[in-house]
Amino acid sequence: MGGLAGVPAADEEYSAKDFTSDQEVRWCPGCGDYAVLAAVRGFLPELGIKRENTVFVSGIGCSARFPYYMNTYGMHSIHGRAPTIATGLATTRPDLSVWVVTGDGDGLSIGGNHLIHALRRNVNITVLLFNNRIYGLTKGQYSPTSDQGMVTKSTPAGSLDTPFNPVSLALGAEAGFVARTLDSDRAHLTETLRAAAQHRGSALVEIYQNCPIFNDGAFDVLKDADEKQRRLIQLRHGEPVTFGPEDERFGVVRDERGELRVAKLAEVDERDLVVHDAQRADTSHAFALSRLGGQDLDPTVTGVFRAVDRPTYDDQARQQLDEAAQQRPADLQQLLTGRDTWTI
Amino acid sequence: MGGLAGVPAADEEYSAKDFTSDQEVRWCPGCGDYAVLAAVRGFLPELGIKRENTVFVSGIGCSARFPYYMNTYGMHSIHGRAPTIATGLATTRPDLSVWVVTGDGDGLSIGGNHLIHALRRNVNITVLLFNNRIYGLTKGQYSPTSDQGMVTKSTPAGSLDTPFNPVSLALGAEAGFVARTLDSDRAHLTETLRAAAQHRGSALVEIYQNCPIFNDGAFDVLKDADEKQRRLIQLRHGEPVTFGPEDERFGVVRDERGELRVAKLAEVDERDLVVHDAQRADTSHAFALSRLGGQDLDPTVTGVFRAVDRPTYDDQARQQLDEAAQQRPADLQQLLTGRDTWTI
Amino acid sequence: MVATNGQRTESDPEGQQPDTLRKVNRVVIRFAGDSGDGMQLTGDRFTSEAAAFGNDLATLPNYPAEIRAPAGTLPGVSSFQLHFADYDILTPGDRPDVLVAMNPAALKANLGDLPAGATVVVNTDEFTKRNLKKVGYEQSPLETDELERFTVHRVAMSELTKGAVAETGLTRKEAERCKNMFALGLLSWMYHRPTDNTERFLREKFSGKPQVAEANLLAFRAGWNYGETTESFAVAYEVEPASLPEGTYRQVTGNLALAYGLVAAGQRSELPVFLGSYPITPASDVLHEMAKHKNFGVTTFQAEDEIAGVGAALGASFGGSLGVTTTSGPGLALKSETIGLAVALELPMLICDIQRGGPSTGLPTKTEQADLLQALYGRNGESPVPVLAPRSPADCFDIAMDAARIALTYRTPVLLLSDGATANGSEPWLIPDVSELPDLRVSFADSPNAPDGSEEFWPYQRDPRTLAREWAVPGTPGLEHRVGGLEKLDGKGSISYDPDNHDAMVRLRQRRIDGIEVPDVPVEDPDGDARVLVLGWGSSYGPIGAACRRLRARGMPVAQTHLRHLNPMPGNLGEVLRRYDRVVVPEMNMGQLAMLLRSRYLVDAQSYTKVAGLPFQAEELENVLSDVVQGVEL
Amino acid sequence: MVATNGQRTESDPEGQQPDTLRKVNRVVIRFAGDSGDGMQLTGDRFTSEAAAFGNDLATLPNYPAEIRAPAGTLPGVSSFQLHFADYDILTPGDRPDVLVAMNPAALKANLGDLPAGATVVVNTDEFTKRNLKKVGYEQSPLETDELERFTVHRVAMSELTKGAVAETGLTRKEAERCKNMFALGLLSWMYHRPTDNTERFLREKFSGKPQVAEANLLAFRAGWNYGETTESFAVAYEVEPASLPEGTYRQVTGNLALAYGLVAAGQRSELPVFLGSYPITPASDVLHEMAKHKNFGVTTFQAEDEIAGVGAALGASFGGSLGVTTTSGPGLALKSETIGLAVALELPMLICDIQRGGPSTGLPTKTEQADLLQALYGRNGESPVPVLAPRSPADCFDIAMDAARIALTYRTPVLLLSDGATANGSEPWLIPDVSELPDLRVSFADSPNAPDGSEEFWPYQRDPRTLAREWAVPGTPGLEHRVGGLEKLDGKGSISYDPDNHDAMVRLRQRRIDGIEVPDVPVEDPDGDARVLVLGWGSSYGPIGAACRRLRARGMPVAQTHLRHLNPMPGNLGEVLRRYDRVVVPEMNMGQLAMLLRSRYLVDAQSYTKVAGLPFQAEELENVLSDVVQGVEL
Ligand SMILES: Cc1ncc(C[n+]2csc(CCOP(=O)(O)OP(=O)(O)O)c2C)c(N)n1
Ligand SMILES: Cc1ncc(C[n+]2csc(CCOP(=O)(O)OP(=O)(O)O)c2C)c(N)n1
Ligand code: SF4
Ligand code: SF4
Ligand SMILES: [Mg+2]
Ligand SMILES: [Mg+2]
Repeated sequence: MGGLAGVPAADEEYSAKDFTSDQEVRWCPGCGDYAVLAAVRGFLPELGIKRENTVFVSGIGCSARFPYYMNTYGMHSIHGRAPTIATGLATTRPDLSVWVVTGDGDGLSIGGNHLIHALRRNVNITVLLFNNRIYGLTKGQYSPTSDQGMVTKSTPAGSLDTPFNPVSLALGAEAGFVARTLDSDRAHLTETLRAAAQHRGSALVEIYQNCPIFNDGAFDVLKDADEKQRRLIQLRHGEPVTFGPEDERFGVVRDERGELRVAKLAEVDERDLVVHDAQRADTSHAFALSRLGGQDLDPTVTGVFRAVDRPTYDDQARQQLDEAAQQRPADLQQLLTGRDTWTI
Repeated sequence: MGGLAGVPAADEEYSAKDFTSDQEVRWCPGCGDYAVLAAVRGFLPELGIKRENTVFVSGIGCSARFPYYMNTYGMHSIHGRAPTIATGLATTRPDLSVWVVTGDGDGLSIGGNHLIHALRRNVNITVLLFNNRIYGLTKGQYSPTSDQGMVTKSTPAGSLDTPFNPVSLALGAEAGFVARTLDSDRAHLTETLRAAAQHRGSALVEIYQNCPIFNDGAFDVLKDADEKQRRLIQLRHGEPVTFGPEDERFGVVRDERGELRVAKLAEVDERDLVVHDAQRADTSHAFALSRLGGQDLDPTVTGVFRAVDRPTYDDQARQQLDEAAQQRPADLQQLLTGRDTWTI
Repeated sequence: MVATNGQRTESDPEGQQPDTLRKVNRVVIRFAGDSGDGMQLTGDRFTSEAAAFGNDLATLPNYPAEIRAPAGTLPGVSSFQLHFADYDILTPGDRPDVLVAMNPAALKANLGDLPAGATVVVNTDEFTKRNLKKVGYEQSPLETDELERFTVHRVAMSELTKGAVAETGLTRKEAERCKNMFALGLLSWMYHRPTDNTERFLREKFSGKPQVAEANLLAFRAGWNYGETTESFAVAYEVEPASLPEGTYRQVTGNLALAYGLVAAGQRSELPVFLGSYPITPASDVLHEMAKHKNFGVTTFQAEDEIAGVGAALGASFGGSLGVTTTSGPGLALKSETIGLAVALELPMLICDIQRGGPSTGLPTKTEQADLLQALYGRNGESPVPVLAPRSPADCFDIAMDAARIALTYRTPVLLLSDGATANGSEPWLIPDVSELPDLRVSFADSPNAPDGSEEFWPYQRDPRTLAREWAVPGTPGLEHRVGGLEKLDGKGSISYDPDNHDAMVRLRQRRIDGIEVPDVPVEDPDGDARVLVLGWGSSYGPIGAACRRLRARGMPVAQTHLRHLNPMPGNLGEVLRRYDRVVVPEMNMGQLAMLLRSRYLVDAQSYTKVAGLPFQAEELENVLSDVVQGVEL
Repeated sequence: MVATNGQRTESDPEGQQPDTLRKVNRVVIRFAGDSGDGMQLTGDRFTSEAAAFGNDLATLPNYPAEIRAPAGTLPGVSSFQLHFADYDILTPGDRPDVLVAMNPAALKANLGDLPAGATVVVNTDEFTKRNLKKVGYEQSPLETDELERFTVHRVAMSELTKGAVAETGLTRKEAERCKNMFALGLLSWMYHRPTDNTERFLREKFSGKPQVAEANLLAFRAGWNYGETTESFAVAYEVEPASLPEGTYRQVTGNLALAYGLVAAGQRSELPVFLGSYPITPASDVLHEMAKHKNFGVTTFQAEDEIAGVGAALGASFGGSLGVTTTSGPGLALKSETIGLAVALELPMLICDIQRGGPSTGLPTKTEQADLLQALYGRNGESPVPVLAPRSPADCFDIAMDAARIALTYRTPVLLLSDGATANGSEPWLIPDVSELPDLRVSFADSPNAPDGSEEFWPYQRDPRTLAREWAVPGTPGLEHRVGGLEKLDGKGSISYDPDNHDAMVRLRQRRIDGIEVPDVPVEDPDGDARVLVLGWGSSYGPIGAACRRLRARGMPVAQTHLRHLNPMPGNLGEVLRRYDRVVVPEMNMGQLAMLLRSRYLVDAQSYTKVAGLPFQAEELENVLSDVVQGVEL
């Protein structure tokens, strides 16, 4: 069953414009959020579901303004809590396509617990995590994904803690679908969103997003044509994991100790290359890929790490309701009366 | 630097009795918490640190009563928040050995976010997670580690969500030290606590604990002599991962796809056995071990999954203070006066 | 029986005649034992028997915060008090006429509450040296004169039980666990109770374990027979059925009635009910109960914490369900930010707080009324919400329905304040006729509503009478809109930082809540000559009412009124308050309602407060009030 | 200059004489532009100049919630208002005498606040068709009669700036970004400001980018020279230094003063300070500032959320630090459960809430006073905490010190309520002599204290005067003990479910807070003949004071008093309130303090409320109060 099963099909063809609300977009010039917004607006029509059955729920942060700009139903809720609201909505409304928009602070700092529980619970929602590695809206404090040692308003002597790797965290939290993509690569972003939307269950899409004001250039190495080729791995299900420029291809192999590492393609046996399988039941494979280069973006693994189906929380919850209704009619008078009564 | 560096050494030899407070222990008869309490009381003297420099902080739950029974400093705080309190305490007091006692509800449900952040941040605290796979104190609702389908007070038709694997979750959250042990195996419990106490940084010890009242026998297969031999893996750093009864030994090997699996020792080449290395920088190894048998306890991996040193949050925070103090004297008058003044 | 508390037996006004079956009007029994002794179940069964017999009744369970404190210790004592009568009573009773003490700890912990002349039934088998020592008895109180003011029945319950169930082949330990049924049997005989229900109950409860069922039945009957045959119990008592209003009754606890009210609200509004909750004493049972009623379209969601519970409920409300969340004080604190969001979103939602002893973790299994101000003000900014409180266990049903009415009509989160005593206490409930329950149906917006004819949908366009905004649920074509926690332009609903709009919206939200229709408060002043008014809210209704009855019986006029709506307050309240020379407000807090009344009506309302984790006793209020009444009469 | 608001220029009482340098007593300037135009910096620099010159001053920044809303739009307008004078002033001014408008949006958004006769300086280069259209101007207001009531100076600031800095070789875009310094230069000339500080500041700020530093300096000087040389600016003004009390002054914002107060409290108590916080507007700057002072033993911890922030602070307090947490309303809501724990633990801790517009996310960058009742009551159970509020930016320092005194002396969490206007506003501060600051040293317990001579340590043993319990920090031999959120036995501190103990403990916690020593409240009633008292709290001090001055200047007697201690209230307050015929309580909420006063003192205090996200204007309060004063005179 796909992620959108149960959502009514559109009876018209939408364009990006149909998903554009009348609200003026208020991000800073050059903010990566614009690119994601454009990609989402452009991609939603292809899902072929009714616009009115689409809902965006966000927390608080720059990225959390997202729902205002979408001509769908939406809620700009409170900091960190969007997954909880989406859970209640998705559980009671199988006919909706429910999206959560969150940031690295919103989703991983204050909202970390809701995120990991939503993933483990496997509610049919798609979470877009805009990771700019900084608190944008509150003007530049470090976030749980900021580089260690980063000097920010709240860490003038440098931050101290090890950042989360959102993909690893999600996998450790039993997520069924985890992917990573980039604000600046519209095609890859769209492709990744497509896969996420098709997945039934909780899906996490980490989007590296540039904040030109408070953390400019955090992902510049992935935008520079040369560097990008040297660093960017795009996972493809069923294919060996290779990357790099034409003249110097790399591949991912497993070393003697069982760890993944990057090697020059020329120097390894093709048969030793790790073949990506997003559907493996054992999360270890996806996890190992998530550890290949991390905070330093060298390399940067993108694409769908894991896409494994299992029954969703909301489908099962509704099924329990249906079964109960079949077994016992909803006779309120009988319920209230119960069995031990007396009459005066 | 060991976990206890900075904590003053005891000038007397303690016994378990010295760590026993005058409070009557109030768990149900047969509760696994008794065994853990006895083990901790018995083990603390060997650390050789001053009793008064030991602090236990807990949240709320049956297990959270732990501090009352220890003749040390202690705080029985509120539900889920013990790691936050311990963080403030450990950061300001390098001379204390700070322990957190939590449950599968306290630490993974309401307190999940604090736990993963404490682990990533690497504050020098040791977290004992009493996992009885149930809410004890509130009388038997399912917890984030309960079996799927479990019928409890709050899930009369069976629970729906996938449980967390606390070890996987911790590893996904960048934990430097993660271990698992059993309430009923005093020797292993003690050994594991010893390793955790020696580790400098956040350490998580998951303890499988029986709740005879609301989830009796959850870990019985690990207590039955035969079953235990068949299922229980005790990781040892530097040794190949093998287990099983004398007459039918098993070993963990890596299959063609790179996944770990259990094989009959007789049927594999000894050289193909996975050798445990708790100190690997790449978390993938420990993570893969954590996926070997999970909720079904078949097999059950115990021992220290990962023990990797990295600078702790609190050491670095104090260092920043020291450095600042060396660079700039604490001249309050100068601070208040600042540079732009005028006199009337 | 020496009747207590001014109640006299009917057939034996002086309490002398040594009869075999004697009629009494009311009895208070307390079963007390170790947490592991099954006292709650025993009390519950006896309650069912009394209910089935047609008595009016009220109950008060009392148990420790530990799941099972060490056996035989004072902190491990669990008790269940039951008051049943042949007339309508108001409280679970101040002081037990009969105490069943299953061990020395139970005796010691409860002795202080007994009036002289009370009956004490003890399980002598547990009065061992070891057990006596555990609670600090040097010598057995059964052997000293400590109990001389009471009628004491010494029964070797453990041994008798073991003997009675020997034939079932249970182990001694298992056999002994049936001793609570022995006690129940004995008391059932003493009070002439019908036993069929209990026998049926035991068979069903242990239907999977016939051996255990049999043993419990045998123990129960052995207890009954023990009363019937031994010399020591010369007298049995009878409490006739009460003459309550006509109709069919059942017994309900507050939490059960609350759950039923929520289910009924869903049925009568024709909306799915979504309960997002996180377990916490004493609210968890509402979640447990609701989880059983999936066939009524009730979804229950045990969230990862309280914030997620209320968040999910709000999400469900946004989607067109009746979102509900249940909790106790510490959980309400955690939910406060999200309730503030619900205020800004103007969506219906019910938040039920079953209050317990505070502050902080406090006394989790005890009762208190100290969350009123938290309910009213525990959020950032001006965020008014309606607040209601049931006055008794059965009233929880009506309050839940009324809370749903307000939430749905006015599109607002509503706070319902129950408490531990109401939640776990029980009383007979006149089962309502479902067809006569209020109609709570709502209509969702289905078309554009912009007053400027623009064919837009304006989510903050309001009903001029209720000031409620339109509820347009996702999936409705053409009404796509966004809501959020930032201040919004009235009508249009877009984000607005305009100062005047903000001021207007703050006042509008206040006006909407202030304008909620709530019934006038009735005053009970039978002779119309009272100069003192007693006003309470929540679970103090029973003891206040009982105290007033006692005063009136003593010829002292006193008026009583009780608030079920705390916000907004009934329209006639100011006038009512000003009618009296003195207003006394008993509360199980430091005077929270009194503060509100004083501020709003500038009336010198006087607090009487007790914050001891226990309900008021009728007797203590009688004393307090009689002093006040005598004071004004001077 | 046409002076406004009843203030007349000294040298030119009728405002006619066309001088070249004219003296005025006070000026209100508002710099307004796009969020990207650097208006906050510009205002800040001008403020520094005024401060350095010795004027009294007060400021009011105002900026949008978006980091950077779309350029040129109304929501993107950012402004900074500054009031400076040659006497002690109380507010940032109601209405600007001068508006600097960097684009059409800035003009449109602020025009409504200008009094007739005000001066408007516009950057004509931004009045393009496109920009005009963005804000809905059909025709340029510079070409219509829309501005005819004002003196308008049209300056091509962008072009002039670009020309001035051309030599630096910056790109046109970079060059244009210096136009705010051009504006600053022009205004500095107009008001005869010293420029050294600004020049030094610019060199330091851009020390890493000498080209940019040079460009900004050139622009600044170009602005100055433009004033000096062009015909259109015929007049410059002078505001003489104010005659404030003698001493050395500096300028502080409320958040800076608060941070300094916390650092000073650590120094004077000789305790390490631990700030556990989570960023939130408008509190984040306190965290940022504190993070700079590690050399004072200040640890700052940016936690994963508000709950972790306060939890860590409490943990640090348990360990013997001065635990502090800073937040705004939504964060306070989240912290409430943990504050309740701190109440139960009786440990010192400071919780600073910088209030902002609510409910929910509300108006995050605007000011409000609507968290008072949340601060007092936003926790489960009876959990009293002291509450203090600064009355102005500089007062934050003293309030922080006093809050620390209370927390440390009485072993209690203390709530400090600042607000957005206080936090971001600034004023001159008479720098205190550190050696005269209060001594806040505490002594930790170091030996057994059991009154029964048992050589035990009883953590809840109390100081008979303050009722504070002993503070024994981990690491102290022999005093090992456990604390927690469950109710505990007074003295001994072990868990206690005893009803009487609970009641006693609830009352004891209340009595401890009620007994905190706070100074009597002073009343300002210069002639002693007032019949109306105005009472406020927090940041309304300035406008209330200014309004009172105006009334008195009009011969209308009015008394003013201001609460800095909200809980407990000053001992003389009841007596003060009863002295007057009328009590008026202006608040930026729906009447929260008024409610408390009415309830506590049964005084018919009247609310005047405004909840618009902006401070009161002196003028509006003048009108309100003059009506009241006239009313009582009748
Ligand atoms: C309860 C609460 N705490 C704090 C805040 C302040 N706040 C708003 S957004 C934010 C962090 C934003 O960071 P992120 O989620 O990374 O979003 P970004 O702005 O970078 O897109 C914070 C701390 C708040 N609004 N509410
Ligand atoms: C804020 C809050 N929410 C809920 C509770 C109720 N509560 C107490 S302990 C607990 C769960 C206990 O489960 P666990 O952590 O697994 O501990 P155990 O009792 O099993 O040892 C809950 C829900 C509470 N005390 N406080
Ligand atoms: S602050 Fe950063 S993330 Fe926020 S809108 Fe501006 S550029 Fe984007
Ligand atoms: S309920 Fe379970 S976990 Fe709690 S004390 Fe009893 S046996 Fe132990
Ligand atoms: Mg971010
Ligand atoms: Mg548990």
